[in-house]
Amino acid sequence: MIAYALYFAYGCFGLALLFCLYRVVFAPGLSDRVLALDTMAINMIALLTLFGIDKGTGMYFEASLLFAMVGFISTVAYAKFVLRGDIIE
Amino acid sequence: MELLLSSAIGTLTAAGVYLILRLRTFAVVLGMTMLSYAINLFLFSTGRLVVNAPPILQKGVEVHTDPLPQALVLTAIVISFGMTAVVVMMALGAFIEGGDDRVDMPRADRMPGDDQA
Amino acid sequence: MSPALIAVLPFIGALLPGLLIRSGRDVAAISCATATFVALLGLCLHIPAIMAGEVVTARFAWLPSLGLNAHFRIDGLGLLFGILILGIGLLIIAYARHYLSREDPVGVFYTYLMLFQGAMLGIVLSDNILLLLVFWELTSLSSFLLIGYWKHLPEGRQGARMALTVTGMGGLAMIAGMLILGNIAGSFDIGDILQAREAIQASPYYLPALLLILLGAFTKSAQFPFHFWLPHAMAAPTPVSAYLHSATMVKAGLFLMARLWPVLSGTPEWFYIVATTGLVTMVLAAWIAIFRDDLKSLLAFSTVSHLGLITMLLGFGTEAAAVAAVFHIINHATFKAALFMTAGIIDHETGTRSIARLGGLRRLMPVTFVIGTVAALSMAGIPPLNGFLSKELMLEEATHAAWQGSPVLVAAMATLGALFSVCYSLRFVWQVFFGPERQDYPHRPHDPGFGLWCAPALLVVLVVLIGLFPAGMAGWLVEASASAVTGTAQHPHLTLWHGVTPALMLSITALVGGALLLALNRRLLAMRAAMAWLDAKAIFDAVTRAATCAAGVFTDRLTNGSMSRAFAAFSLTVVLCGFWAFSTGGWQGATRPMLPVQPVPLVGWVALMVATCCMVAFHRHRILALVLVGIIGLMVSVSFIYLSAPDLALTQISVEVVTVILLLLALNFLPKFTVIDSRDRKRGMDAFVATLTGLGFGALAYVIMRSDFAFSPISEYMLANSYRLGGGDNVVNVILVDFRGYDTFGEITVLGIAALTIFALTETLLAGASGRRLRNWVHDSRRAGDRHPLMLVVVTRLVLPIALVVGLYIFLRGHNMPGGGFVAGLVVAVALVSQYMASGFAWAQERQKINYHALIGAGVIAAGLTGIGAWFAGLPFLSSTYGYVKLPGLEEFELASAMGFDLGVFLCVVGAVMLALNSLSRIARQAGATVNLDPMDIDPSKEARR
Amino acid sequence: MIAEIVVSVLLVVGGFFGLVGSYGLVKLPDPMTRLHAPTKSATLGVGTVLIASLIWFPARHGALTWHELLITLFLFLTAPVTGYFIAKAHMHLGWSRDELPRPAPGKDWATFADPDKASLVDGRD
Amino acid sequence: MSHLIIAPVVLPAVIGPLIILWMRNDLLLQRVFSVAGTALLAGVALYLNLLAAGGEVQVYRLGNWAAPFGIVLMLDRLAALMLLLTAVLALAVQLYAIGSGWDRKGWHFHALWQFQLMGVCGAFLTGDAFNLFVFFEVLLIASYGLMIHGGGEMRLRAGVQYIAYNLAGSTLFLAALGVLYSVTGTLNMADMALRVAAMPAEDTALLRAGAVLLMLVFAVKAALVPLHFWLPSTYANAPGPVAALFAIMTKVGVYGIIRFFTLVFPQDAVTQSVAADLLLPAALFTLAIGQIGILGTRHLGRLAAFAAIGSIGTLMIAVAQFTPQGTAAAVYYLIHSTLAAGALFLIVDMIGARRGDLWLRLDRVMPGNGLVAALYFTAAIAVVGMPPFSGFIGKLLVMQATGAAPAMVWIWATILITSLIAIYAMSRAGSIVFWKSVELGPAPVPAPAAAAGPRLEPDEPIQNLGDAPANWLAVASVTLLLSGIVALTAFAGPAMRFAEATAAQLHNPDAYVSAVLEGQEDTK
Amino acid sequence: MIRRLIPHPWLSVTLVLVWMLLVNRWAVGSLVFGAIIGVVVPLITAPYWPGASGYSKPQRIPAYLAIVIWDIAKANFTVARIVLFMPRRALQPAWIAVPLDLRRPEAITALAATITLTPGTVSCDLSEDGRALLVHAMHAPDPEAVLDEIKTRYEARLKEIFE
Ligand code: NA
Ligand code: NA
Repeated sequence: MIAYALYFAYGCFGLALLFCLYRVVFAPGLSDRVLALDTMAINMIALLTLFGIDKGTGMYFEASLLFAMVGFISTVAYAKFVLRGDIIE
Repeated sequence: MELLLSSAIGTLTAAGVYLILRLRTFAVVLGMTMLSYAINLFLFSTGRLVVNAPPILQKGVEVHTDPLPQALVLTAIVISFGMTAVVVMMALGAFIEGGDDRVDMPRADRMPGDDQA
Repeated sequence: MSPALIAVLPFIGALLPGLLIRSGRDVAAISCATATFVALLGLCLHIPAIMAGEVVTARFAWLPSLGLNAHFRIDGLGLLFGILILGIGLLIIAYARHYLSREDPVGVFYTYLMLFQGAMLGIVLSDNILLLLVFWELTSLSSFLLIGYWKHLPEGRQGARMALTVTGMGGLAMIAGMLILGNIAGSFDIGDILQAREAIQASPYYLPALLLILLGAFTKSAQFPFHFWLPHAMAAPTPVSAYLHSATMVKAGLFLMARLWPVLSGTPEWFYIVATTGLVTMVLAAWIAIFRDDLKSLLAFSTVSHLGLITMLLGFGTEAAAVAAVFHIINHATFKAALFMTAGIIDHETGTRSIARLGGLRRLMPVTFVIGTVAALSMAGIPPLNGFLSKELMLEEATHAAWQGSPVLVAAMATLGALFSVCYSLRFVWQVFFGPERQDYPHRPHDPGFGLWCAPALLVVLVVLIGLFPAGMAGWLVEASASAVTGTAQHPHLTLWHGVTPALMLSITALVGGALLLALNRRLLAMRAAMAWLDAKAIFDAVTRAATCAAGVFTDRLTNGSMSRAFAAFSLTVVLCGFWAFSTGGWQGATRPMLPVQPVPLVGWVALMVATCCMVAFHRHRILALVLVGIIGLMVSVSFIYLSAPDLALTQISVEVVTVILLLLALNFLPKFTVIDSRDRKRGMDAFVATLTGLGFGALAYVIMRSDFAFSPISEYMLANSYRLGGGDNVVNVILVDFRGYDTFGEITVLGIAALTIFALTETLLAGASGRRLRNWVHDSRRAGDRHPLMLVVVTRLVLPIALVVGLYIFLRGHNMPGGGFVAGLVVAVALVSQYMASGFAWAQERQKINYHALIGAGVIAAGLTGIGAWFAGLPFLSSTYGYVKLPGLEEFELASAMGFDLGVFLCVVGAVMLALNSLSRIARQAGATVNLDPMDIDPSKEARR
Repeated sequence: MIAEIVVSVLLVVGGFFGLVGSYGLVKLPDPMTRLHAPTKSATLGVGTVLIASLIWFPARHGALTWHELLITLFLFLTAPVTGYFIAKAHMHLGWSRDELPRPAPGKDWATFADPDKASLVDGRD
Repeated sequence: MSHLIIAPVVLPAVIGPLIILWMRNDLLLQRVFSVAGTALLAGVALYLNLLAAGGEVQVYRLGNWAAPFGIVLMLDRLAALMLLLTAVLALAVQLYAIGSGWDRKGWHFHALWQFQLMGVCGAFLTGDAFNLFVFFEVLLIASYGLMIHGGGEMRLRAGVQYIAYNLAGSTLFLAALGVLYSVTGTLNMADMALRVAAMPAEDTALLRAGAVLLMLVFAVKAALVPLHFWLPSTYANAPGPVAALFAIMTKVGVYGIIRFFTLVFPQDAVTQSVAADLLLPAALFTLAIGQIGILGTRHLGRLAAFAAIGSIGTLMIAVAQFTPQGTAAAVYYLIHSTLAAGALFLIVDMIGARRGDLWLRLDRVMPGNGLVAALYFTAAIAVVGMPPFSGFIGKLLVMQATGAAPAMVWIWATILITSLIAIYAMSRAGSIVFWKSVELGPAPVPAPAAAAGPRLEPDEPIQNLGDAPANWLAVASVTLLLSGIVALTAFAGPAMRFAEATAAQLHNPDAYVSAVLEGQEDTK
Repeated sequence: MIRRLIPHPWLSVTLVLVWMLLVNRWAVGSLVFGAIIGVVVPLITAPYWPGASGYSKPQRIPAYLAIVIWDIAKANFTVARIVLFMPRRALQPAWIAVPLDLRRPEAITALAATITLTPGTVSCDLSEDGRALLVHAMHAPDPEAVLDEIKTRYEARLKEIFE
């Protein structure tokens, strides 16, 4: 049962990734794309967690944590760039 | 899987090469970034592909992927980061000094300016 | 005296003027003269031995493995030339002392002159053809300096360059020729080569060697068609012309032909090349000389003509001709040097060398007149002067020579040459000394002081004496040198009167014809004007200018500063060479099965491919391109995780975010969009190159992944011993900090240097003009109102400490789990950056000053010290150890010395990243940003407290 | 078994919300409304999956790992800020101050304030 | 195992950070420490030469790991020689930098200098292929910093190109190493040599591809045509002393080719003459393009740069023979061309400082030029390979070494014809610069006001135009380099004996391999 | 002394917790090490967090968290419904200016975060004087109701907790 649930979740987040990709490619403005990128990182964390459940390993936790941090920082950086030009002022 | 990875390497390389053939520094830097992704994947792939066998010793786990290419890639990532940082800074400096971000050397590099004659 | 010492003496002499010049001009001259005299004396001491048929040698090893050795020899030929070089050199030194003016730097002149003398002497005393080459080229160089001695004259510059180029060309050809010759003979020693006549002439390389060597000889001796440089070398001061261009250097070519005569001559090739060239040169140059207005130019072409004469004689290949050649070398040196000095005196005293402005000097300068006339008559070949003697011998030999079966051709041409020679000689005498006195000389002419005329007078005395008593005066020298040239004992019978021979008839013809020709001079001048277009200098200039221009255009077009050309060349070279190498080797086909493709990785692959393609398509929109870089980086690091490389993923993703921040900082100033400035055609070509490279690289990766290792990789040892010997479970980390810690040491150094470079560049930028430009920077985009939004500041107050804890965790766990000093450093750096983003760099720096320089230095030193620490245990650099430590209250934990190393990595990474980002943001602050006093723009609580 | 059911349900729910969040990114009509979908659904989607993992490891491997909780907390801590910044970027790029309600008469939203003021509250320049 | 083997790396690696840590703001202290460090390095290098002269290959096992698992440093004659050459060049050029005041035109000159030495020495010493990459990067990154030292538009633009190109080169390096690892499974050069030798002949495609890619990497560093485009603008725009130091950088590429294609892929290996087939034509073109460039350029700095390219061409012709005789000639010529190029760049810098610019034009006055002119002509003679200096001997050696080559006619013709071009070009340049026509009158002293706005200090001449005497330290350093050339000429016999011994050692790699892989009882 | 050693006690507690979660081992040794971290790290970051922190009524936090979590769960269903089923034209987005009674930055942040994490609303900006919060509602036929809910359901509670 858990296997099917996993496959379902894999499928959902994989598809979600594609939706994000679509929004990165076809978007009216930059902020949409940044949003899509942020969402992509979050979906990736989900996929990584699923992978960890699937393989029964906690080896990928550090990566997930880093993805979360990096997603946050880079989104803020992109947005700050749009807003101010200078991200460290 | 091998086909996917090698096609990705090829595409990243092609993109990188195309971008470094552009005439502005920023595009060239982007191209360098692409190339460095490509080379990192390439170097990594020389250890051959294995799924879920990280080279971290654990009880009861026998299969490990080749750790050496990974260590090499790590070194390569760090070095190319340093290089990229310098080239970005230098491109910025050239832009501020020269007023444009062209990559090509201006004619004044090879020919004396007429104003000085 | 050792031949080597004799050869070295002039070089020692060359140093003296420089050392003694403060003592005055005379001291310089006397010191040089002394050196020359001593050398001459040393040479003369060997005369008895040489007359006895001995060869005096001195041998020093220099570069034995090449065959280049300092081997010297004095035989008859060397003696002859040595006496000429040193004897005339002595006279020139004396003459130049009085000739040069007060403004001329005399010390430099004498230094150059002595350098030249040494080089020339070296040529004639060398017993090794490679050594000879060295001196040969040295004469070219020193003559370059001498010709260009008067730096203010453009003619000097051009003449020097021309001489160097032409003789240099010959010298280079000779290098090849000599190497071939030496390799055939099996030795580069002249003594050995002279024994190898059969082998050399039988060798298939004989003709190439001959041609190459002759090219050297002909250019040096100004043989047609390389005769043009010599007259232009006359821009040199007259002593130089007299020395180099009449008596010595131009005779180096003749010397070489004479030196190698025993092994090279006697073949049809030799005859047709050498004799014909000599003949043509003799006639042509004499013809030209008739019409020259400049005295020195006339003498120069006459010299060319006489050199042609001697060349021709050598080319005949008979022993008698060789004797005649040697004799004429002596005679020509005496009268021509005298003539040059005469010309110099005239120039010196009248202020002009133009024949058209001279005339009637007979009474004004009687001494000069006598000297010049006697020498010129000798040049014309009028008895009883020495020029007559050797010319008779020449004509005699010419009558014996058959050219392509025609017995008269050579004789007729030789007579013609002699006729021209008479003509220009008489013209020299007639138009300079005779005729009415003029009133328009630039200076009032009178005879110079004794110092200036004694040298030519001495030579003229020799001219007469040799003419009258040839056997007594020069017979011994001719005998010795001719024997050396021919390799067999010669006993030439030199007399003034040979009886009525065909040669005498030809001689008389020449004399009469020459005089007649002079009478017709005016009409000839008109004729000559009609063919003035054939000016070799113009051709040379045109050729060099065209070559320079072509080289300029070629270089400029090829190396035009285009980066994309450089990259395209790089890419194509790599792909084509790689493909060639691969396809010419064997590949046994795929040996590894493929991993199955799962749907989710496929999605990742799609995302990566789409993002990459979009990146290319949208790269002009720079911020968008950066967002796409973010996606690509994310996908790449996820693939690392999927393919069992968590450490790589951590590093890749954290490096990527720092890179993006860096690029954003730079992009703040750079244009936000890339303009299109390449044409469709270029883009098409670029796409082609890119695709080709991509295909090649992808294919290579595919082949690798489908092939097995040919040998078991060394990493198996690492997997097996990582824990046992390195004390860590994370094999990648153990490799990084232990197995290959030295790599990592280099790697953090790279990072540190990168940051230092960025810092240094920033400082330079801020200090200079760009600093001012930055202060007046106008931002190209509208900016939002708040810089330090409250929410970000508040959240960062939590995120920063948490991130530091995470960094610490990653650092400590790295040895056994994914992580390590590098990633930890990046995490901490990113956390600090987030603090700076939230509250601004200035505020944050003010609150807590972190010395990033110190962090970098400390990091590298910490890593280095960990490595050096091993020395104290007698172990190599970077040897590690580990153990388990139990502290009260804490759990037992592992402490590896490699962790000290990792700490160095950590510090260096933090320092480098922060220094780089700090530098970049300083540029932004220079560009007019004000500094905040508060961590956040809006703080309602502050207002409430008020 | 119960754990397995719970985990399965959580996975399905998480997957569903993750998908919906990203689908919203595609489907919703304008940038501001699109902003709502991922910041919530994706956050909860991932959160649920992480909680599933939190339950799964002790149930299956007998070892409790708290890592996932940490990630969840971190995401919940940072998501509002990313949303906030993206919204501000939207406003900056695509909206004029007249299309928005005013915070107070004569006052502006921070995004539209004078960009060169050193500190907004202090009013220093 | 002498710990001094690693000293050439550790010494600058410690001095560099120390300068950053404690002497950042004190130039005098930096100068003293840095020069002392370089001098010490030269001493160590001398000692290592004596060590290597014994003929035994010395191994230093870093981290005490057994080869091929850890990284080893290898000291043989070639490595020792390169170290000494580096140290001597660096010391002389460093004195020039101090004497001419170049080191005060920006930050961190001395620290970067030390790191540069660290990189170069590391590259020469390592016996590990990937470690070679790392130290290439160390030397490159330091060279970036040095190259743009002092700033200025052109220098920065050239710097961008230099970095970008070398980044591509580094990428290629990684690719080559990846390919080689993927086949042989090792990174240790000696081990790789063993494995290559044991490779079946029908499975050589990847190996050959890897070898060629690696060769191209070194060719980039050596500036071999068509991978030379980065060099002219880089060298012409780099600060004079830095360009002079870069004379050793191209040699690192040459070193790489010699090392790898005598040790790992010798001519008789399964990879066959994969390098020589490509190298020789490239070398001929390099020589031709370099020498034509000397004639074609209108800038003295570029002239020196093209001369450097040309010398690489000559050098590579010798290397491409892959015979003991060719290699010996290459070793000799390498020493010569390093010293000559270094001297030429310094002299060009002196000219620029006195003349205001380096364009080859007749309307520039160069006052007080006697000494500089003499130095220029000496260096020029050495560079174009005229007697009496070592360039001529080197040229003879190269020609003699190629006398039996199938392409002998092409080689000799190229060498000789291009020599002629170079002779003409050098004499032309020299006579334009130094023998000026007084009729033109004194040219205006280049006024800073002529440029747009005040200029950065580095763009201004180092010394005042006019009668300023040459800085004695600067002149002394140039003289030091030139006397090196004289010594190389006078002691050509002993030098060549050393070169031949070096070549013999290189062409008999068994000793090298066994030194690495045998007798490792005391290691982990 | 304690104040200077532990400038932000709640932060220290958080960090100890974070450390324990990270090392994933509930042992005394880890706790001791965590405690060290909990003291040292806030000291390092203290300069970036001037002024005091803390809560006036921390005991009300759990109740607030429960409300928020419940609202988040609810929000996801609401949003899911809107995303999946509501036609584009039927959407009625609205901008809402929320006047703030809160003054402490931490409190305002908490409110803004809550708004963003709960149904159909995103906090977008602060006014330049910090006295109003701009909120965007995805589908708000009645903006006043949303405003009311924010004020009463969240802001009032936060005011108690923080001020
Ligand atoms: Na690690
Ligand atoms: Na909400």
